[in-house]
Amino acid sequence: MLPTVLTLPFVAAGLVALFGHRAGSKLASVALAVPLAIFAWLVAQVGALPPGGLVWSHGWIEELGLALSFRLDGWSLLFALLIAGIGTLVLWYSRFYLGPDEDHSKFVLYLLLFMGSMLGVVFAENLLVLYMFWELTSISSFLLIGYWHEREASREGALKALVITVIGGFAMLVGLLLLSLSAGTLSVRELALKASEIQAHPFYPWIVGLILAGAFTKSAQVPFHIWLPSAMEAPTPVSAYLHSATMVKAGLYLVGRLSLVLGGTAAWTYPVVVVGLLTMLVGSYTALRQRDLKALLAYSTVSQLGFIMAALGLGTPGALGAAAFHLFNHATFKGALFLVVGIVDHETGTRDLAKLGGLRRAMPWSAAFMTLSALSLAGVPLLSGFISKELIFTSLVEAGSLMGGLAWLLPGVATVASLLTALYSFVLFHEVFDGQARGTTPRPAREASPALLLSPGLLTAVAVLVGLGPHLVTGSLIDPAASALAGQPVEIHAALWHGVNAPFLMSATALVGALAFYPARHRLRALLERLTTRWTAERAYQAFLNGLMGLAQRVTDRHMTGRLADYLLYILIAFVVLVGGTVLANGGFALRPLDLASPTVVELVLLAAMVAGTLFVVRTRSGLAAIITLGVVGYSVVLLWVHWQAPDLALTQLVVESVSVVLLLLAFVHFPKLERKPVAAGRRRLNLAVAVLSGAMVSWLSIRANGTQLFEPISQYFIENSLPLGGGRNIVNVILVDFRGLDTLGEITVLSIAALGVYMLVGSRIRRTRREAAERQEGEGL
Amino acid sequence: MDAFIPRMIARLATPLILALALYLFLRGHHEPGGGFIAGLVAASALVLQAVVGGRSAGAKYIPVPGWVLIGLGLFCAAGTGLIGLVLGQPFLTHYFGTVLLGGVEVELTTAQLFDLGVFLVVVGTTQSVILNISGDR
Amino acid sequence: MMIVAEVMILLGALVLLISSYGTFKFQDVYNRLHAASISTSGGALLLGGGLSILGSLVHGKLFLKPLLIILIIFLTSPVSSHVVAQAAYRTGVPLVAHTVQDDLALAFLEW
Amino acid sequence: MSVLLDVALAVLGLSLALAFARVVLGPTAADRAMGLELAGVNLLAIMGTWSLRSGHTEFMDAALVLAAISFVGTVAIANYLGKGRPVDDDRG
Repeated sequence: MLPTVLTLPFVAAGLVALFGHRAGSKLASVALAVPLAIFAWLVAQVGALPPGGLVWSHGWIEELGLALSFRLDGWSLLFALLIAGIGTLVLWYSRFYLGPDEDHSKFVLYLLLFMGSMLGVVFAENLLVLYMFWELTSISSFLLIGYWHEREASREGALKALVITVIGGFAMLVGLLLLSLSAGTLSVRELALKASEIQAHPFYPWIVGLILAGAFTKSAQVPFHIWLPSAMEAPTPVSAYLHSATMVKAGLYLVGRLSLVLGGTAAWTYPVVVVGLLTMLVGSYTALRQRDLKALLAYSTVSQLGFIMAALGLGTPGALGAAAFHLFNHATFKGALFLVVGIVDHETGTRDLAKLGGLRRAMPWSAAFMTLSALSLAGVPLLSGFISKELIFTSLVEAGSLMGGLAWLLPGVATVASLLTALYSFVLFHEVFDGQARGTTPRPAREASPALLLSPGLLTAVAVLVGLGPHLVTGSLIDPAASALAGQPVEIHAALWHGVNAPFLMSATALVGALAFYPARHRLRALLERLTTRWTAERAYQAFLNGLMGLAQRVTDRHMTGRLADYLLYILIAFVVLVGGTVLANGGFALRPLDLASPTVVELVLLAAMVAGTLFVVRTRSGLAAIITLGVVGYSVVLLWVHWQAPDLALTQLVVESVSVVLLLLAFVHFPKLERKPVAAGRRRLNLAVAVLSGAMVSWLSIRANGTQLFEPISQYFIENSLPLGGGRNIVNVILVDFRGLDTLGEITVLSIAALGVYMLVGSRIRRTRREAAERQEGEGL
Repeated sequence: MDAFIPRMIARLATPLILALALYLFLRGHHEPGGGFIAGLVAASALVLQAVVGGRSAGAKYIPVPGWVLIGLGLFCAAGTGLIGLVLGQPFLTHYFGTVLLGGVEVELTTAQLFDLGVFLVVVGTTQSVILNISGDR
Repeated sequence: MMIVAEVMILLGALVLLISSYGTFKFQDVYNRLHAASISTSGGALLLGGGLSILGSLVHGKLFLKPLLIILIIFLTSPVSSHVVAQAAYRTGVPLVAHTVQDDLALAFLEW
Repeated sequence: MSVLLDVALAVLGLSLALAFARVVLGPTAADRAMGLELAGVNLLAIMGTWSLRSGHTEFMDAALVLAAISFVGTVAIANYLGKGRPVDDDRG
């Protein structure tokens, strides 16, 4: 069943690609069936999972240990539910969000493609299969961010997201390969059994570093977080789905999945926790500074991801459970927030806080959803956010106690960050819906259609329900997920009220502090503005990109001079240096007795003719004379073949000679006269030296080649069975066509590519000159 | 007066050269010949037409543009390879046998088809290069 | 009979030698073309004939391939000399100093 | 039998050398075109005699092809000599 669930979105995407444009805007609701069906099937699996999880495997390339193997266990089920569930809601929402004239089929196609690849990531049991789907998500996110490709900002955002996530992904690939090398297997399950062996392996620090690089870039941790805010150029449903609920959590998924394999050591815990908390802090205070609602939510997501990453990094069963729970909650309330912001944008036409305000009367339902979700984000009691945040605080406090002197550091940073989070959460609903309207919005605010409100409503309902009755979700969903990660049964006791203890104090200080600072938020924003704009990851990214482009430009300018002679020079120098070097290195130039046949008179005469001809070709000033003399040199080579009784070679050489003379001539006539630019003396000497060297190199190699007998010659084999096996007496042809058929196939493909190349290069140039000539004619004709 | 005489002779010589090319192609398996050489010879016939008759003649002679020939050739070559695959043998295995064709015992071999592929690619390449350089399609 | 064939071949070779040498004796292209065309007519005939006779003697059965070569040469070489001469004239290769009369100049004008 | 053939081959070799010299020295491009044609014919002759001399009759086919091909070459050269852009020529 697992593979069918996985291929369903891709098949649907295929169908949409083929027939989508006809369905128009109804397409989204039709395509809804796919995620809904998957969601239903997944819900049926909750609690009914066999102990090791649902496994399905099909051999692909056994030698490489590469098998298409998938596994559905607690942790992947949690993610799959989010992917399918929120996917359904987002698809429904996007039907009303996208204007009638926009290309629905393309949007739904990309969304389905993303859903399939995301499911692939969470189901993958084989590391390489996981990587394949991982890159597929990057690609589909690129397509979705750049959906409004006519806008410059969308293209830029899409590119930035792709560059950063793909570079990270590449590092991760190397990490995964090292991991599979050190453990000898690609399957995650077997890796878990060999954890100790891997952690003792010399590759281990590299593995951790590289894989974390992939996870941090994907989950937008500092300093790679800059792509997420610029990914907000995507339509809001995409932001809600990819950039808050699912795709950015792939990094968390990987860190969780591998915590059993790589976790438990200082090399793993410290970087993850530190980066996580740092991201949480940076994300929260940058979010506070934002004027655009979506940017604010983007930075808030960055901060919350850091928070969950830190919890995963701790690795204790309690922490893993708390992380899973908060991950679930965050997906729901953040998804709702994004969709409501989408509604505000859709109805009022702007997302700028300065212009919004006092919309509660006009948009009561949106205001309610926004307020509830924002409060849950802030961690106000009686809502889901509060419970999972408390749990993470508990594990932070426990971890802090282990660190002795710095016990206060982890909880301290978390509290400050939560204070800022609460602050911008209040900003979210207060500045938008309460108070009086500040600026004028492009369109008068009115409540969105109920259909549009449905998705955020459902998500908010889930947040509230889980807040009131956490056991609804924890027992069946969160605990299996955590136990799948910890490798041992995990029981998190999530209750409405945990009693007065350190975590509660942290939450209280955060909330009270936020309320206290709320009136002073403008001054706080100004202060933060001055503090943080000096050095930002953004500028580092731009500098890196521009530096790279500049370097590439300089190298090309210096080499691509447009003169064929230069290119030939580079090739020959490379040839002489590389081949010469290696031959020199292995003592190839040792003067061993050369068992060569003594040359006969005929060969000497022909040799003289060839040398004379070539000298003339080099010295002559006229192109035509050079071509014709070249033909003559070719004829003397033909004579050599005749002398050595090689009819096939003679025939081929002959025909090639004549046709190339004619083709050279054709090219010659059509291109500007070969004016001989005066060649600087120094350059002339260099040309001579390189020519002599490469000539000597080639002759030495050929002499040496026929001298050495590394392997016994295979010609005997061909002579014997060219007739019985190949059915032909012409051994050369039989070899060409039959024994070495594949090489010939390759050669003729290369030939065709060359022909197409000529067509493109030469054809376009001639057509252009002809067009210019035609224009000049018209000009004169006027 | 311009290129009248060569054009007349070319009209006579071209079929001769093409016949020569066919001759070389058909006996490729036993005596010197084969797809590549035959292709080049046929190409030179084409060149003759293009040179003498100017652009249009060259194209008229083989109505199909160059890259169609190339495509056909590649298809032929790869196709014969697939036959082997279909029959469970590794890619590009060839089969040969003698067939009675009109009373004459003719030896047919799939290698000939592969050779035909090479022939077509060579002719196609020259065709597209020449017509291109001489400014036609 | 064999000797006759070999003598013919030798004679043919000599004719070719004479025509190649001839191209050095004449001053301008047009005369040299005369010299060159000797080889494609007389030389080819002699040599080709000798070869086919020798071939048929050696192989026992009739060996006509050299005759086919002669046919091709007879078909193509006059044209190629014509074309070369025409091209030379068109690109303005000067006639040798003591030419008496240049018929082509008149025809050349109407082009 | 072979003595006369060898002499013939030597003579043909000499005439080929002369043809080569013609191509290399030939002042005008037309000379060179003619030289190439001449060299072609000589090569043809050598191949023909050599095929009988050595018993490999395949060279005869090569000669056949050469006859046809060199015609194409010469016509192409001559044709483009006149038309086309003034091909830079060190006209003697």
